[in-house]
Amino acid sequence: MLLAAIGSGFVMALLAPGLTRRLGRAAGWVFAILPVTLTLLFAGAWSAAADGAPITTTLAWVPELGLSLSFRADGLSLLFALLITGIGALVVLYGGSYLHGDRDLGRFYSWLFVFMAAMLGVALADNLLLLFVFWELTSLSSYMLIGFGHDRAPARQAALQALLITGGGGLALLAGLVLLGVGAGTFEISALLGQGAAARIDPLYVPAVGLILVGAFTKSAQFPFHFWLPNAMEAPTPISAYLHSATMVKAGVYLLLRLSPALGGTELWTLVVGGVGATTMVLGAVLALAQTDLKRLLAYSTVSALGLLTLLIGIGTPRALEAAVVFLLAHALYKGALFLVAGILDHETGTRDITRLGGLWRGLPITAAAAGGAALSMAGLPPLFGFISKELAYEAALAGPGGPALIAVVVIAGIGFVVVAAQVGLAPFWGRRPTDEGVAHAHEPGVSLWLGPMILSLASLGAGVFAGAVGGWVGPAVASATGTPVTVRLALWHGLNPALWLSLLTLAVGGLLFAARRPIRNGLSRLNPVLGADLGFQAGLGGLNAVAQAQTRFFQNGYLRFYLLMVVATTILLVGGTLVSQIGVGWPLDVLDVQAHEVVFGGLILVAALVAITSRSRLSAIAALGAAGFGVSLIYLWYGAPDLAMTQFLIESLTVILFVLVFYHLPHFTRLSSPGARARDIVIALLAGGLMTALVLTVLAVPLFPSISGYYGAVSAAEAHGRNVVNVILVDFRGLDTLGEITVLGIAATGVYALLKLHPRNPAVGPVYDSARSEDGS
Amino acid sequence: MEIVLAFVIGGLYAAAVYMLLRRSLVKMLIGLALLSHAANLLIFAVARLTRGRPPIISLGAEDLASPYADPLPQALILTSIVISFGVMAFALALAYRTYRTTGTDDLDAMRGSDR
Amino acid sequence: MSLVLILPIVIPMLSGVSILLAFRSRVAQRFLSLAGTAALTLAAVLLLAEVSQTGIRVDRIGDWPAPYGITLVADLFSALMIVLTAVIGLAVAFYSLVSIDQRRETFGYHALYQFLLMGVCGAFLTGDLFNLYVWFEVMLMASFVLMALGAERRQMEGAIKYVTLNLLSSALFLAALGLLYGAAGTLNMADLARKFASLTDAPSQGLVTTLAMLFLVAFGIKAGLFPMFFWLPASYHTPPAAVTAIFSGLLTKVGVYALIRVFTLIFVHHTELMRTVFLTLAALTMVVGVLGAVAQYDFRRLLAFHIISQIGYALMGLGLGSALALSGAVYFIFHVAIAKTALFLVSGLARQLHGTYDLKQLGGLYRSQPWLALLFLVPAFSLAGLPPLSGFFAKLSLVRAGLEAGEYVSVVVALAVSLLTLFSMIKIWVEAFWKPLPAGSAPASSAVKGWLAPIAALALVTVAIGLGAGPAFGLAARAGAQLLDPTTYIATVLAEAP
Amino acid sequence: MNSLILQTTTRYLLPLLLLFSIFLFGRGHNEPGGGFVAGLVAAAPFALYSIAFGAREARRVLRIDPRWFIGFGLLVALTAGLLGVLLGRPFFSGVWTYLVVPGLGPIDLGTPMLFDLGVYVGVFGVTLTIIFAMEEAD
Repeated sequence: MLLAAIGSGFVMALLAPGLTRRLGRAAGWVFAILPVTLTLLFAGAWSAAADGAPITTTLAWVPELGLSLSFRADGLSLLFALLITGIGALVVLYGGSYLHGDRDLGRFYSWLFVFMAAMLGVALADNLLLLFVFWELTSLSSYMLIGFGHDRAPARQAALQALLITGGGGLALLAGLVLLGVGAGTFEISALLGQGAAARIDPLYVPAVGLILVGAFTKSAQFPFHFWLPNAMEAPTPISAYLHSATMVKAGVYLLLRLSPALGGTELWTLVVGGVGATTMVLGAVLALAQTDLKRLLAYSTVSALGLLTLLIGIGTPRALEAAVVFLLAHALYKGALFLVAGILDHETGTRDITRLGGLWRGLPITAAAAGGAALSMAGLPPLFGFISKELAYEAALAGPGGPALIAVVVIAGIGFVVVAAQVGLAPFWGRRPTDEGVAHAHEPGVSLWLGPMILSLASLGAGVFAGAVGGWVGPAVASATGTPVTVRLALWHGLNPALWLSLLTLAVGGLLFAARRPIRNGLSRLNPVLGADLGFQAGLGGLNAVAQAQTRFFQNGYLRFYLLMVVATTILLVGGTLVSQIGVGWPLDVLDVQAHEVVFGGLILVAALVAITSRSRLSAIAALGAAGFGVSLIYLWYGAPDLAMTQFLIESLTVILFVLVFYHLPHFTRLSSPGARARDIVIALLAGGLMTALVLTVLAVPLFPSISGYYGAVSAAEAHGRNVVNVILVDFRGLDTLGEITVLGIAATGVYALLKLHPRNPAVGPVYDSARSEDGS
Repeated sequence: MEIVLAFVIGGLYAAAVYMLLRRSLVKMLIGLALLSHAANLLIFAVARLTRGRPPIISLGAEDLASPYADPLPQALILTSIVISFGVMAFALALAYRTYRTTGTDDLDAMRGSDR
Repeated sequence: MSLVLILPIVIPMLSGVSILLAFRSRVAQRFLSLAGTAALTLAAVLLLAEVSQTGIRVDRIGDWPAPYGITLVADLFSALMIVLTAVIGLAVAFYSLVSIDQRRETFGYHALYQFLLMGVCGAFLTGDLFNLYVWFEVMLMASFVLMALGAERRQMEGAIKYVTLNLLSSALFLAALGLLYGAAGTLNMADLARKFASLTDAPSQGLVTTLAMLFLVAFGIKAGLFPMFFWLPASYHTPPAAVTAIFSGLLTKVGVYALIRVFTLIFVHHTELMRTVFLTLAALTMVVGVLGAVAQYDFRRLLAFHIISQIGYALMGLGLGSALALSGAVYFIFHVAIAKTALFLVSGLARQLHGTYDLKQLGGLYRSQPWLALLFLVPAFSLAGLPPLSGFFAKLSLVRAGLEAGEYVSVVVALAVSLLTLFSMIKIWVEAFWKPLPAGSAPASSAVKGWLAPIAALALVTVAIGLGAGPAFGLAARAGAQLLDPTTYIATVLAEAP
Repeated sequence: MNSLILQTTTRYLLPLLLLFSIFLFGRGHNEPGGGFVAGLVAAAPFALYSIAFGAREARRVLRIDPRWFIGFGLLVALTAGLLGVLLGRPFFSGVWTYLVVPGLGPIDLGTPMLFDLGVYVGVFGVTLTIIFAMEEAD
């Protein structure tokens, strides 16, 4: 069932472009059927998970690599799955109207469904590597969706940035997961959780956890990787709501929650996860204050929220994990709603600049109501669900290991939420209505647009009011994160405890800051670029390009002699180095065995070669080359190889003729190299020659095995019907070599013929090239 | 004798490498030709030399009379000579066409495909 | 004896020769080319099925016993490489029919293409080192001509470098062979393996390792390892796209194949030294290659540099040397050849549409060619190692093998390079597909339906070996196990009881 | 090269060299010689002819496009390899029979010799294709 649930998304992705064209306006409503069905399905699986017997599916995929198709729907997985499909249904519906008439709507749905399926995969996978497969797919579909408006350069750049950051983190994650799996001896998550993996993979724990954290932090936009998320607001707003606030960015958080029973609880974990979370949280809260764009404002506050989640996971007490799960749910509900509201405002007024918005409640009363609900939840006011989650977070901080500093940073985040909530959910609808044409005449959108935020806001309210029920409901999810069964009791009223006082403080300070938002914004906007790791990223890209260009210009410089030099030098180093270090050069042979005319033959060849390379005249060089060849054939003749001698002699003659025929057309020799280059080349050449001499001597000095040739002498006449053993080898024993050899000749002849006859300016052969198809780049 | 040949081979390789490193297309071709001589001679030499005893079974005999020159390297060299010939013929044609197309035999001027 | 072993050599040769004889009829040539590659594909699948079911197969050519005659050997690695050759060969043959101009056809394009396949298949199947040299030469000679055919200026400039460096490689290979024969007196790979395994004294092992280095350089040039790859980016972007595509799919892979073959079978001494050398070269190759790609703004040149960085991954698998690493290398080679070929075919089509490979002048293809966009994304993301495409499993296996072996530097490099790969694939995507077509660029030309089919076929293979990674990787794993323990190979070739 | 001596010599050399090439081919299996060398020798007179009279004239004397010999030679060689396969034996297996020539006794005939013939024809075609094309280079 789980496999089918995920697979259905991918199938839908394939069908979406065609269906979109057919369905027209109804597309959003029809497409929403799938996520709604899935939501019901997952809701139905809840009781099994609550009973501690979650639904599982396992299929083999690539056993050699430890990758299997195993899925498991426990409490945490189901909580995520429900968020994905539930909010997914609203976004699918919303997107149809939001992008109505866009020619790329079909592609939008395709990638949206790919994302949805992949995200479900992340949530439900019970195999580390399988989880990674879906993890990467979410990065990929996110890339495609951020770059939806790819005609504009900023969209392309933002998409690239998001992909590189999450993709790079993904690679770290892969290494970390493999280390973990290899160390623990299993890649199945459920098998891993129960066994105290942290201890088992002891020497590898630090690198494994470090790498996994990098993966989680990039995905969840933690400092110092946070900057991609605000830039990703280039995506259409439904995408921002869905991927970049409610679901995908929480994948990192999900992973931390998922693995925290196995890997958490160590000092390293608390310090790093908690520290990074706290930093991100404060940074996001502060940077949000500098924004005027609705979506960027929301994005920075999402960064802050993700930081809070990470911090809570870092604290790692059952109370903190409970707070994390509850806040995760609360945040998904209100932030999703606010993003969708931002989209409506953008859609209806044509601007997202908060300084230009105001008094819109008259035109958009329903939207204003939805926005208000979500904003109050975000600000943490009772009776909304945000209030409960904030109280829990404060309680966790109060009981946590960090003392006043920890409490302070959590409160700062809370204050940030209040300010952002007020700016996004309240300010645009109340107050003075600007004279701006578009804003003044804005009116309520169609139901498919406001339905989403309205449902989410009502959910925030409902969850707050019926907190007790919700508490029972998130219990299994918290249990997955703590690794032990827990009972979660949620209630609006916790008594007059410190958390409540902190809440009041938060509201008060938040209200003050909201009132002073303009001067704060002006002050901070000067700070913004300095903090933006964005600049570092751009500088990194620039540096990468510069290094790449420089090294390529150096190595691939176009000089053939440089290329040859590198190869020869490599040969000398590798082969010569091994020869010298492994054996040393042998010198075993009897010098006295040398006969006088052998020295003469050898001398003849060497002198001829010397003439060939020093001659200033082409013809004498060719003649000398021929002489060297004839010298070689004399050696063959002298040492019992008449066939070789004959062939070499004939071939040499033919080669000389060909050289003459061709050189007739070519220019005279000229001295082109500088004396320095010549000297260097002479040294290299002598080294290369010396190496070959040394190799020959060494092989002669260290004979390993006798030749197999005796066999040929023995059977050549009797079985192969020939007495010339060389010829019999050529046409029989090794006939296949000869077949290849004459094929080479045939190809060469074809090539010679083609090179001499076929060229772009020869009008005699066929039509002249169609210039568009010429490969010359002209 | 192998000692003499070892140095002849080294000398041929050195000459070949030196020519390959020239800027002139024509000289490079001569380098390639020298390279194949060197390689063939190397195969011949390391298979150990036998003076004047070709591997041909006398008429009526069943077997090669020892000592005889090793026939296998001879067959290999024959194959290699023939292949080198084909390659050389092609290289010459290539040089001709290259010169005709680019108007120069200076290899340093042929960097267009690397830019 | 096994007839299926010779088919991958005989079929392309027969097609090539027939095309040569039919040099007056273009239609016949085109038909023969397609029929030949189709038959080759069939034979390749048969071969793989047989090897997969019955284990390593040998065919003693001329009925002479090993090691005296030449033996063809097909283990799973060979068989997989043959299938790869056939699949790519068929796709590019089809692409050639629509994209290669009439003049190149008249001057033997299709025949050369078949001979190229013949050489590649021969190299994958032979169990004899000198025979390997011959197949290398068949393949090289055909590639030389294909590279230069058409004789445009860029082509000639590239071809000179391509030819010269590859000839140097051949000369080194030949010298290495001569020295090896002088030392060991045999050329049969299994025989060499058996003999070298019996060496125990230091000087003998040292000599073998020295020769091994010579082979490393010779094959390294062909494979495109740092610092010997320069011929590749200098030339691969100069001939027509179909030629670049088949080269990229097969040629460097033959070099890597040869490296893997001899270094798992013959040269198994001094594993620590070789491991260090391989992993160092692999890391440098990956980094230099991918940075080269990052620096490019030309569709094809960017892809050409990536060939290099990907060779580094395959070499990393060889360097790690564990069963998983070798399986990963086998799977990687297969995956990358398919994906890369597809990408080159896409680049050719982009150029056909807008008349240029320059990414700055391309644009708007996502809108104008949605299918092409999809067919680019699949191999491009696969290359970048994104799941669930084939490249992910290749990357995962190498990363896992590297971490298991404790080679952390290699793993870090591999992962960083994979991010840069993604970066440069995205660059193509952004420039050619997302960005609107710049003003002044040529508007899209004629219909291109026929061009898409071979790309689609290759993209499907990528998806299939990704989603179907279970059986696909299982096959690679069995191939890796055969490579890791060559005793069966040796025994089968030399017809001994194992 | 318009040398009268060369032209005259070439005319006489043509049949002589062709005969010599057949001799070389025939003895190749037992004595130095063989298809490759014989093919080169057979091509030599035509090559000389093209140098003496020009490639056009040499092509006329040869009548058949030398490229055709390449394909034919390769085909013969491949067929020789495949004959063994037809008899259920491995690729390139030697299949032998003998021919009784009056006065000479039995002569062994086998697929390796057919293969050598393919080499002979192929090399002949290759050499002439190359020489003619280079002669004709503008």
